[in-house]
This record gives sequence, C-alpha cells and structure tokens, in this order.
Amino acid sequence: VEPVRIGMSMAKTGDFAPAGVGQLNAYQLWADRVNAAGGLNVAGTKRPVQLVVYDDQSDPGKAAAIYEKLITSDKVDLLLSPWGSPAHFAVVGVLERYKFPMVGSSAASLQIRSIKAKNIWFPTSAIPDVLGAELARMMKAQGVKTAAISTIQLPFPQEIKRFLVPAAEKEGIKIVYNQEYAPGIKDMTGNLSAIKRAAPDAVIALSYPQDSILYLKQAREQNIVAPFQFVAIGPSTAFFSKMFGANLDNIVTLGHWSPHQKAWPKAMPFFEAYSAKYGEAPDYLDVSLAWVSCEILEQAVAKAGLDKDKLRATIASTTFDTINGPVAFDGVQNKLTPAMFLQFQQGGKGQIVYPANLQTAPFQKKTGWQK
Amino acid sequence: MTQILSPELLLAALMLASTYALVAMGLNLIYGAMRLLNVAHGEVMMLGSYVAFWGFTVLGVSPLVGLLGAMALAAALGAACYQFFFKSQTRNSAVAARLEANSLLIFFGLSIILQNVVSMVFTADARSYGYMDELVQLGSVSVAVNRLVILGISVGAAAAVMAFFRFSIYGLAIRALIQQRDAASLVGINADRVNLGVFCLGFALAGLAGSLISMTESVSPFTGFPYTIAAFVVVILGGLGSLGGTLVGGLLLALVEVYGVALTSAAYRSILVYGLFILILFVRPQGLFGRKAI
Amino acid sequence: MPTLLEAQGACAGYGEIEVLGGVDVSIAAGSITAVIGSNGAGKSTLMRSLAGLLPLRRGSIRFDGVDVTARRAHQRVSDGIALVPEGRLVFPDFTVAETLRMGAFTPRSRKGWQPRVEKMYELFPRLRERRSTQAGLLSGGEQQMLALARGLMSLPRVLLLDEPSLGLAPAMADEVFTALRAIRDQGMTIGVVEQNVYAALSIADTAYVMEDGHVVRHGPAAALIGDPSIRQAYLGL
Amino acid sequence: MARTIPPSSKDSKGLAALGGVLVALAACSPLVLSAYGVGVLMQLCAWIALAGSWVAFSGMTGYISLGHAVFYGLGAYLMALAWQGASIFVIVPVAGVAAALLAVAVGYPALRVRGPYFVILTLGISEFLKYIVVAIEAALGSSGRLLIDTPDTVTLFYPMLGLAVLATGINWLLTRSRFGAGLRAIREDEVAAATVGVPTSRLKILAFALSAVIPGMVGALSVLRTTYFEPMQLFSPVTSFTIVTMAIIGGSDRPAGPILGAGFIVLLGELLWARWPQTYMIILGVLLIGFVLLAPGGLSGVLDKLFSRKGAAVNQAGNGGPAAKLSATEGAR
Amino acid sequence: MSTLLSLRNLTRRYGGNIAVNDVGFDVAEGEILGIMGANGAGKTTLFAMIAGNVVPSSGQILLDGQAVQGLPPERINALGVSRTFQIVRPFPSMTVLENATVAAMYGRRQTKSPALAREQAMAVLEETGLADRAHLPASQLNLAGRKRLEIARALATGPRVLLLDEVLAGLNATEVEAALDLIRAVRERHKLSIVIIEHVMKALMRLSDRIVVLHEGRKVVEGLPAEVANDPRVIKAYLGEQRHAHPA
Ligand SMILES: Nc1ncnc2c1ncn2[C@@H]1O[C@H](COP(=O)(O)OP(=O)(O)OP(=O)(O)O)[C@@H](O)[C@H]1O
Ligand SMILES: Nc1ncnc2c1ncn2[C@@H]1O[C@H](COP(=O)(O)OP(=O)(O)OP(=O)(O)O)[C@@H](O)[C@H]1O
Ligand SMILES: CC(C)C[C@H](N)C(=O)O
Ligand SMILES: [Mg+2]
Ligand SMILES: [Mg+2]
Repeated sequence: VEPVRIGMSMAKTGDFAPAGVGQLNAYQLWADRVNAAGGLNVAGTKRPVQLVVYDDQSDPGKAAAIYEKLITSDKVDLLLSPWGSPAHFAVVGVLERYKFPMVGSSAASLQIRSIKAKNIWFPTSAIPDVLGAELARMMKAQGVKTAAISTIQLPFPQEIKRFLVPAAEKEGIKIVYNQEYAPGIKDMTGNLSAIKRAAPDAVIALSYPQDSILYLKQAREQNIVAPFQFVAIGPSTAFFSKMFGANLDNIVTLGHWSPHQKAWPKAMPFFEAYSAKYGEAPDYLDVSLAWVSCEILEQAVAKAGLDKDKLRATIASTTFDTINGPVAFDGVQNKLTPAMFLQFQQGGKGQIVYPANLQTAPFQKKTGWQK
Repeated sequence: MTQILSPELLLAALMLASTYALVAMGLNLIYGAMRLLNVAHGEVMMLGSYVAFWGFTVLGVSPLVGLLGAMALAAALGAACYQFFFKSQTRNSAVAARLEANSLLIFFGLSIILQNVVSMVFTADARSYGYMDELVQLGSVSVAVNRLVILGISVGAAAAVMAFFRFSIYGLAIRALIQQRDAASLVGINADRVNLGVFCLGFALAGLAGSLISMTESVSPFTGFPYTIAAFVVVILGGLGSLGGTLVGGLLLALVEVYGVALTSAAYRSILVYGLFILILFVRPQGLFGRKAI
Repeated sequence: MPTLLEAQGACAGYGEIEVLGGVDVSIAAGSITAVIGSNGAGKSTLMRSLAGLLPLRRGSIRFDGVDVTARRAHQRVSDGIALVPEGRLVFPDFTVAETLRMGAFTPRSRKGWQPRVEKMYELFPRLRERRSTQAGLLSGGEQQMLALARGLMSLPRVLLLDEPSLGLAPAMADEVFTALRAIRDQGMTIGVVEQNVYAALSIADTAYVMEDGHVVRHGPAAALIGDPSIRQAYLGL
Repeated sequence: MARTIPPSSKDSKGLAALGGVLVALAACSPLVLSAYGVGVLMQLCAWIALAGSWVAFSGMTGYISLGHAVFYGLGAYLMALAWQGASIFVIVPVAGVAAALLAVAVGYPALRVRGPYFVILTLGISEFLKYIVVAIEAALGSSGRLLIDTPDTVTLFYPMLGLAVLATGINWLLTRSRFGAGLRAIREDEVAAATVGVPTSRLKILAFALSAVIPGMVGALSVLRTTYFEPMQLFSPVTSFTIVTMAIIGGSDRPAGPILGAGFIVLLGELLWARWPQTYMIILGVLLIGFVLLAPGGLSGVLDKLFSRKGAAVNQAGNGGPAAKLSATEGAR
Repeated sequence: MSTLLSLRNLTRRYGGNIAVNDVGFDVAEGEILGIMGANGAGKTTLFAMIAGNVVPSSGQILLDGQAVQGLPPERINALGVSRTFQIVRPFPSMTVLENATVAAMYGRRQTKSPALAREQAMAVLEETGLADRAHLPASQLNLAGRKRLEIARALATGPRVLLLDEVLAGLNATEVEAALDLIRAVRERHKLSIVIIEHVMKALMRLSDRIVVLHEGRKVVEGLPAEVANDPRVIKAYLGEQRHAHPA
C-alpha cells in the first residue's frame, strides 16, 4: 500500500538545533512505532507512514518556504510542526493560504489566536495569557513579594511578559526590575548586577536556549540567590541537565508534563521508550508536545482520513487521549490541560510543582549554587 | 549612580575588553598587513573552540594545553589559506588591485564552508564544558577562575604581539609591504614569507581566542559570526591596522556594552554598540588611531 | 674591469606582449653604465628584470659570476643589487625617516644604518627638512630623492637607477649626477637609465642604446656622445 | 574588455529579443507551472532584482555595500505596518521611495568614506537600523507580525517579474549612459574623476538611492508572500551577503550578470538546500571562492569568453568588477 | 589680451609647513605661462588649488574676475580649468578612449550624448597621438603614454585653461621637441591658455610667453623667459652654477 507521507521542517542546525533535535526524535519514534504496529489507521485502512524532513536551519523564513514546498511540490498527505514559536508563526500564513491543517507543538501565540487561524492548533497549555496569570499565582503562593523580570525580544517570551506583569501586580507582587534585551546577547553582568542589587524574591528569566545558558552561568557566578528562579525556554531539554547538572536543580521552568504524573497512564511508557531509544530523557516540554501532536494527528486521521476539511473539523471538535491527559481545542488553543510548571529536583528529576492538584512533588526553594 | 563604580561592572568590562581585544587583534593584523578583511575570523575562532572542547572532553587535555593545538590548527589553516587563495593573487598585479574586495568574498566563502563542514561533522549542537569554573572571591566580587585566566592570557598575548611589532623591524616590513609591494621587495622583504607569517599569526590568535572563550561560552558551528562583527567594530573603533588602537577599541566597546547596558537597558545593547560604531566612522572615519585619511 | 652584472639573451614582457627580445648587457664592476633609448624601448623593463621584479622568459642574468636568474627581487637585494625604480615607488605612509630605516632591511645592510641615514641627509638636505613628513605627501622631486636614498641605504654592490633625474630641478639633477660619479669613484657599480641623455652619457663609462626591445648599439659613452646619429635621435640636435 | 567595444546594433537587437522571449516565457509560466514552481520563479525574480540593483551601485562605483538588506527590510516593514491599511499599489511604490530616502540620508555621510570603511560601515548601519526596528517593535509590544489575506503567489509574481526586468533594464542603460560612465570613473579613481568634471558626490548619492528603490519594493512584495514579518530575519545581513555572492558569481559588470548569478544560485538552491542544506552552503562557498579566484568576470564573463567572436576583446582579468580599487587613493595633489 | 585667470595672495599651509606662500599672478587669454622652481617649491600644490583638489588656506583665485577658490573640482572644471597630474592617475581598467570619453561627457563640454562624446574623445586622441592605442586599457600604457593620456583627458573636457604638470618629464630631447609642437598646436586649435610646470628648462624657455619662478612657496621672479634665465636668483637656486647644460 501507498505510504502516508508526512512532511515537516526542523531546526536541525542553527540556534534552535539543540532543542529541535529532540522534537525530531519524537516524530521518528512515533513513525517507527506506528509502522511497527502495521501502519497508520487512515479511516479504517492501515498504511505505513513516511516522514519527509527538511532542515530549516532555525530560519523561520526557510520554514515557511519549506512548508509551501511540502504542500505544493512534494504534495505530502499530512504535516507535522517545526520547532518553536518563530517557525510556527512563519508557517501559519502558508497553512491558511493552502487551507492545510497542521497540529502545532512547541509553540503558542496569542497573535495567531487573534487572527483566528483555522488550520493550526496548539496542544500546549502555555498560552501566554493563561501562563502569565498562573505564574503570578504560583509566585504568590510561594510567598514571593518582589520579582525581577528579564525578557528576550522574541515573540513567545514577550507575550508572556505582557501578561505576567499586570497579573503579578494584581497579586501584590512588586516588579523591581523589568527589562528586555535583544537576541545575541553575550554578557549579562549588567542586568544581573542590577537584579542582584534589587534583591528580589523571584527572578523570572524569559529567555531562549542560548541566553538561558548565559543566565544560568552568570547567575551562578554572581550568586543570584532568589529562592524562586524561573528560566524558560530551554532548561527542560536534556541538554541543560547535561550541561548544568545539579545547578539546574530547583530552577522552575515551563513544562506541563511529567512522566511521574500517575493520572496520565501513557506518560511513563513514553518516557521509558524515548529514553531507551535515545539514551536521554525527553524534553519535558517540546518533545512531549511533539509526541502529543502525533497522537492527536493519529487519532484524527483514524476518524477522518486524509481529507483536509474533514480532518480540520475533526481536530477542532474531538477530545484526544494523550500522554498529557485529555486534550481538546477551543479555537487554536488547548482548553483542557491547565497551565503547569516544572521543577528539576534531586539530580534532574522533572516534577510538576504547580498546580497543587496535578503536582508530582512540592515546590522547593532554590537555596544556592554549587561552587 | 553608585552602580557605575560597582566592582562587578568594572571587572566585567575589563574581562570583556580583553576578550574583544584578543579577538580583534588577529583580524586587524591580517588587515593591517595585507588589507584583507577576514570575515571568516569568527569561524576560525569557532574551530579553536572545538579543538579545546574535544581535547578536554575526549582526551582530557586541559584547555590551557589544548589552546596550543587550537593555535597550531588555526595557523595551519591560515597557511593553507594563504598558499591556495592569496599567494597567486598578491603576485599578479592585475588582480592585486581588487584583492581587498576579493578577500572579503573569499573569506566569506571560507566562513560558509567552515560553518557547514563543522556542522556536518560535529552536528549543530551547542557544546560546552566546565573547566576551572570554581568561583573565587576578589574583594566583594565573586568570579569564575576561568574568566580571570582568559583575562590574563589575553593581556599577555596582546602585549607580546604588540611588543613584537613595536620592537622588531618586521612591524615596519609588514607596513611597507601593503603600501608598495614592489618597493618592499626592492628593499629585500620577502613578501611571501611575511604574508605567510602574518596569516599564521592572525589565524593562530583567532584559534587562541576561540579556545579561551570555549571555557566560558558554548560553541556551535554558528557562534563565529557575532565575534567577527564584534572584531570589526573594535577594529574600526581603534583604527584599521593599528594594533594599539585595537586595545582601546576593545575597551571602548566593552565599556559601552557593560555600562551602556547598565545605565539604559540591555534592549539597547546593539543599538548602543552600532550607534557608537557609526558615530565614530562618521566623525573620524580612520578610527581613533588610524593613521591616514580615507 | 670584470663584469659584475650581466644579462644574456634576456627576454621578458607583460601578458601577451614581449618587450625584451633577447638583450645582452654587461655592467663592469666599478663603472657607470648608461642605457638610453626612446620611449617604450624597454629600458625600464630591462631594469626590472635585472632587479628581479620581472621574471625572465628566456635568457639568464649573472651577478658576480653566479646565475641569479631564478632569484627573486628580495633575494637579489640581499645579494647586493638595488634598484631605484621608475615612478619612485615610495611607501606613501612612511615618513622619510622610516623609509630610510626600511632601506636597510637586509641583514648585510643593517649594521651601521644610523650613520648612513646621516650621510643621506647630507646628500639630500631637503630630506632632512622633511624627515617626518609622509612620503606620499612629498613633492615629486622630493620623492625621487627619497627613492635614491632608500636604494643607497641597502649598501648595494650594484645600484640600478631608472631615470633618477625625472622630476628633479636642474640644480638637483646636477647634484645627483655629481653624487653618482662620486659613489662610483668610491667603488660602487652603477647602471642608469636616463632620458637626460646628455647628462647620462657625460658621467657614464659605457653606454647601451636600446630600440624596440633590442640593444642596437653599445660602446664607450664618450664615443656615443659624439656620434651624429645618436645626437640626432636622442639629443634633439 | 568586451563592453568597451560598442555592441553592434544587431547584437543588441538580438539580446533584446532574447530578453523579450525570456520575459514572455516567464510571464506565461503560471499557466503551466505548479504553485510551487511559480513561487520559485518569483523568488528568482526577487533575487535578480536585488542583485541587479546592487550592481547598479556597487558594481559600477566599486563602493561595496554590505547593507542592502536594510532597504529590503525597510520595504518589508512598511508593508507589514500598512498592510490592510492601504492598497499594495500604494504601499509598494511608497516602500521604494522610502528606501531611496533612507539611502540618501545614510549615504550622505557614509559615502564620504571608501574602501573597507564603507563596506563595514554599510554593514554596521544595516545592523544598527535592524536593532532600531527590533526596539521599536519591542516597544510596541509586537513580536513578529502576521500578514493575513495576502494575495496569492501568482498575483505577486507579476510585479516581481516587473521589478526584475526593471533592474536589468537599468543596468543595461547604465553600461551605455553618461551616468554609468561617470560612476565607473569614480570606481577607477575618484579624485581624477572629480578633476575631469564628474560630480562625484552627487552621482554616488544618486546611484545609491537608485539602487535602494527596487530592494525596497522587493521587500514589500516578498513579505506578502512569506506573510510573516520579523525584523531579525528580514533585516538579516545574510540577505546582503547573498546579494553580493550572486552578483559576483554572475559577474557584476554586465547587465546579464545578476540574472545568471541569481539563476544559478536559485537553481542550485532548489536542487540542494531543502535536502542537503550544508552541502548546498559548502558548494556555495566553494563556488564563491572559485569564481573570485578563477573567473573574476563571473558567469557572464565566462559566457562572453566562450561566445565572443573576437575572443581577444575580453580583458584578461575580467576587469574591475566592483572595486577595481578599494584601497584609499592618495591625497588629491 | 584680457586676463582669464588670476591668483591673489594664494597661500596653503600644511601644519607648520607653508607649501605655497602669498603667490599671485595673472594668466592672459591665449597665453602660455611657464612655472619653474626647485623641488618642493609648491608648484603642484598651486595647481591643486587652482583645480579645486586642495582648498587654499587663504587668498583668491579669480576666473573671469569671479572668485572660484574652494569650489569642488568638478565645478571648477565646468568653468573651464583642467589639469593633469604630475603623478599620473588614469582610470586604469578603462580603455584610453573611455578615459577621454568620460572627460568629454562631464567636463566643461558636458556632452550628453555618449556617441558624440566618443567622437570628441577620439578626436582628442588623434591629436595627442594615442588613437592607435584607443582600445587598450590605460593600465597597459607606459609612463610616457600615461602622460599623454593625462593631456588627452584634460583636453577632452574642453577647457579654457590647461594646467600641465611636468608632462615632458621622461621624454628625451628629441621627443621633447615633438611634444612642444603638440602643445603649441593644441593651444592654437583650442584657443587655450596654458600654464605649464616643467623642469626641462630649454623647453620651458621656448614655449612660454612668460615665466613665474617659485622658491620655497613664494613667487621670486616673474618675467619674460630671457629675463628669468638671466636672473641671478634663478641661476643660483634653480639652475645650479655648474650645470650640465643641454648643448644648445
Ligand atoms: N605593466 C605593463 N603592462 C603591459 N605593458 C607594459 C607594462 N609596462 C610597460 N609596458 C609596455 O612595454 C613597453 C616597454 O616599456 P618600458 O617601460 O620598458 O619602456 P621604457 O624604455 O622604459 O620607456 P620610457 O622611456 O617611457 O620609460 C612599452 O611599449 C609599454 O607599453
Ligand atoms: N598634503 C600635504 N601635507 C603636507 N605637506 C605637503 C602636502 N602636500 C604637499 N606638501 C609639501 O608641500 C611642498 C610643496 O609640494 P609640491 O608638490 O607643490 O612641490 P612641487 O613644486 O610640485 O615640487 P616638484 O617639482 O618636486 O614636483 C612639499 O615640500 C611637500 O612635501
Ligand atoms: C511553550 C513552548 C511551546 C514554547 C516554544 N518552545 C517556543 O519557542 O515558543
Ligand atoms: Mg622607463
Ligand atoms: Mg610637482
């Protein structure tokens, strides 16, 4: 039988590559398992799947061109998503132009929601407006009175900040430092010494992998001792654990998935399968989201087949069963999964620490850095 | 504004300045000696970083030893580059007139090649390691030892290079060569040898800078370009071809970066840096220490 | 007198053009040898070949009995051949002082370079006045003096001059010619190309006449200066 | 030097005819090509227009601009700001004019320096303006702009084709006009040029402004196709470098150069970039070096040599290109 | 004869060094004025100021009674002053013809039509004996050829005043003769005033209507060739007492 061809671009090289690799791993793992199980159920008939993967080199412009090529030249049957908000942003226009539905993964955007895009969905709960409010609530719950916010000028972090600041102020948290920086920053001494002087209870580093690294290194060097330190994007990837080891412990980050959550029976098996195949833990955010997007696609195709209109309608209206629990959409966004936060504890175990009803371990204060 | 005097900032500025100066020195050397703009400078640094990284993680060699390997590799690359790309060109006077423009394109080609070969071989993953990253207390400031080591080595290397050019006649010989090639050979300068030496030294300095920086920053095949740009800025600030100017340029850039950011916002870092750069070019195009009018 | 520098069957040119079509010239030790000829005859090309700036296509060049055909210009300077090229070729950014220092770059000339600079300033007082001016800003004639002085700084055994009087005021040109004679008398060997044919022939011992890439006449300078055909072709008489 | 011998009118008629056929073919292509094919063709036209405009300034004057991305980015930015606020028939020309104004504003001080200073200065200015836009966008709280309901590719293709033709036409005119001759004199020796009466400052500014117009318009059209505006990407220096690479590989002193260079690289890219991006980039690097070293006249120079009946007319070194003379010329005395 | 160009108290300083010091003289229409002076006397600097390449520190340059000092070179050229460079600077990779064509297009002539400009340029090349090399790149000319090209290019602009800076240097006596004929012919045909700097004394004496002598930046003598040649100051400072005269 003819294979189902599924196209995507991935940041295999370039700035986002360290994070992109894991996502591609997830896709590959999924394709292997589907094929091992006899193929993808396309409205009743089983067909093998074949991935068509291009490298967008972390360049959103390339991603857009690739998706256009996938749709119009390669004529793929289905699409999977690229890594990160910038690339998702860039492909939305293409999806809308060709009315080709795609389940997104490692991205979230209010702007995409506000233009009422019809062909993309975000399984993540990290939609910035919700996320900002929840983060403020969590800070309050941990007794944070003052906070410093440092934000990179990229879409997703900026959107979070936009909602975090008013939400935090509403919770009575004083923002003692609030600055942005452009991508490509090489030294944070200035920012961090200002933060240190302000001595806040919480530091919120809304960063992207490269500058997340910079923050962690220099925060250790300058000995930033805030008990609540939030760093995203990046720390949820295996790469960070390898790089920072125990210094990563008790850093709060974005993540609404944990293999330790008993309420999601599929979670631990996925964790184990992934770890077995790739020799490292999956990213608790992007990799698991990528997997979730595969699960959604798989279940939708089983119902609707490959017809784009049917598929769109199905995705928009079905509740899916995933490693992250049930997922269903309202417009572009996941309406079931609540916002959650993750913390690495005791040598790199990813635990959900918020909200209380879903937590897999209680929050722990960051008490210091290893020398 | 007590923060201006804060020792953290001062130290950060100094350390950044020393790195910038070292990074820019190799670039300026090749420019000063041959009027060649090495846009692949950052990529050579990147190679140096990889040497130190692999040396440390696979062979367990201290980066302080690995940097010798990095310098050797970079120098060899420089030598090859000169032999294959530039030697014949500098000899042919018809082509030599365009050499300056050509060098830009050739080095650009080289930088693309290096980036992509490295990312094919080592993948695009960012790599880093920890070495001498214990913190020490200097008065009220705590700082990682490796940063101090970088500071020390950079200052030492810069001083050595400058002393060499200041006190040996080769400094003059190099300058003679760019001004009038035929005349230089008529006073007995072996252009090929001098050029080869300059290439090796310029590249080796890039390799050195790269291996040092790898102690504090992660490296990926694409980390070079920002350094090239920084080096350009430093070199223009100080004056193309002026080694002393490079030091001042490095310091200036670091001050603007560290203090500018501290006083305004990190969001304006690039605007400040490029703004200063453009301003200097408009007001004093030859740089602060450039010798000649444009 | 033994021959110090000689070209045999020298052929050289640029690109497709062959300028020298087999030239034989020999410069005797301790003499002044002049090369004259009309515009484009190939005199400068010959000088460049002798100095090693331009490789020979055929033929050979011997210096002090040794074949130096394959040696490049910088090596020939070390051997003791110095050229003061046509068009001066000064280092525009170097000051006069730096240029003179540079003139003594070869190992054999490094020793005692400082007193030699003083001698140059005595020879060309104008250079002393301008010693911290960049060469590129000097007047045409000042540059010519500088180029001469730079050539002398390398302590050559044979000094080749391509139109040394070009752009010099008459008084200055006279001084240069007088100086050349003086240096020759101290034992230096000199080869000189000149358009100031009369002056050149007056100080030279031997002379060659080039036309169209070939030597058409040669002999004692005194004989040539009296030759009616030479007078008509080159002296405008 | 082939171009110094005036092409006989028969030759230029032949060329014009060939060009006409090419344009007609391109214009009909949407009838036969897939949407993707049209997209590629549109991209090709965009690059031809960009490289062509670059040649009109840098190729002619020898002032190598590494800042053309800024004009492209400006056009894109204006479109992103004004999209759905005004008709594209208004926005695109306005983008062109705005780019020209920017070029005048920037060129006025920048064109006083030459050689490597100019090269790096243009790069610096372009980065500076990029970060200004980033800062403005950040201050507006915007983080990337999505453009919706943009025209489809075929609709965008025709104006882009028009720009490519325009850029090529301008270059063709330049090689045989008084203006062009003045620019080339500037490239060769600016002091001497001024001394024989060439109003160097005015010509340089004019040429710089002229060479900014089309990139501004190309940027405005391009962003309609990508539907996403993000300053880091649209003002990326890579665009400038790519333009230069295409111009050099094609040959920057003949009007056909940008077409050949852009065509070659776009074709190569189509074959390789999606699947083997590194290989593509490596080949690109090798080609760039190869052309600079071995065929400084670029592809058009090579073709000239192959087809020139008077073979000898082609100058040995392919001549000038951009930057016959980059180095500072000595003071005007 | 009416005055075309006049210099008043012209001075140019470089730091502490005064290259041209308070120099003034007039050039009449159709006149050939010779300038002589030792090396570094300031002759070329004087030309550079007249042509607009160098801005005078003080003083005036009047063309038809109108002050032009400080104008950019292209404006001055448009008014009819054209110079050659002592240290030649051709457009090296353009052909000889193109070199002259640009001059015809942009100089005082302002020939807008490229075809016509080429014709004018070609005519100048014929006149200056470069026609057979019209299609060679200028870089392939030897020094004498380049000096000719300097003249051709300056002429192609259609000047009223031609400033020639040591264009005879590097020619032997016989060649100088031919060049003198050329310069005279050019003056007649184009109705030019010519100011010429030369170290070749004999030539200058024969060519010039009047001669100005500069010494260390100052004008020391101005007069008819015969007067100048016999002026003791000139002999001492410039010609040298025991000079090798050309056998005249
Ligand atoms: N770089 C060059 N490229 C091409 N041809 C050249 C070059 N230099 C000189 N020629 C040609 O070689 C021939 C001889 O030139 P050369 O300079 O040797 O003559 P010369 O006797 O020194 O003349 P002059 O008295 O003018 O100095 C001339 O026809 C000249 O055009
Ligand atoms: N830009 C400058 N900076 C400093 N000094 C200069 C500059 N230009 C010229 N000079 C000096 O001014 C003096 C006059 O130079 P100029 O070229 O006018 O002399 P000249 O009379 O043409 O001499 P020559 O006969 O040797 O060509 C010289 O001493 C020269 O060094
Ligand atoms: C929360 C995540 C979906 C964020 C995503 N990795 C991004 O780059 O924007
Ligand atoms: Mg000669
Ligand atoms: Mg002079």
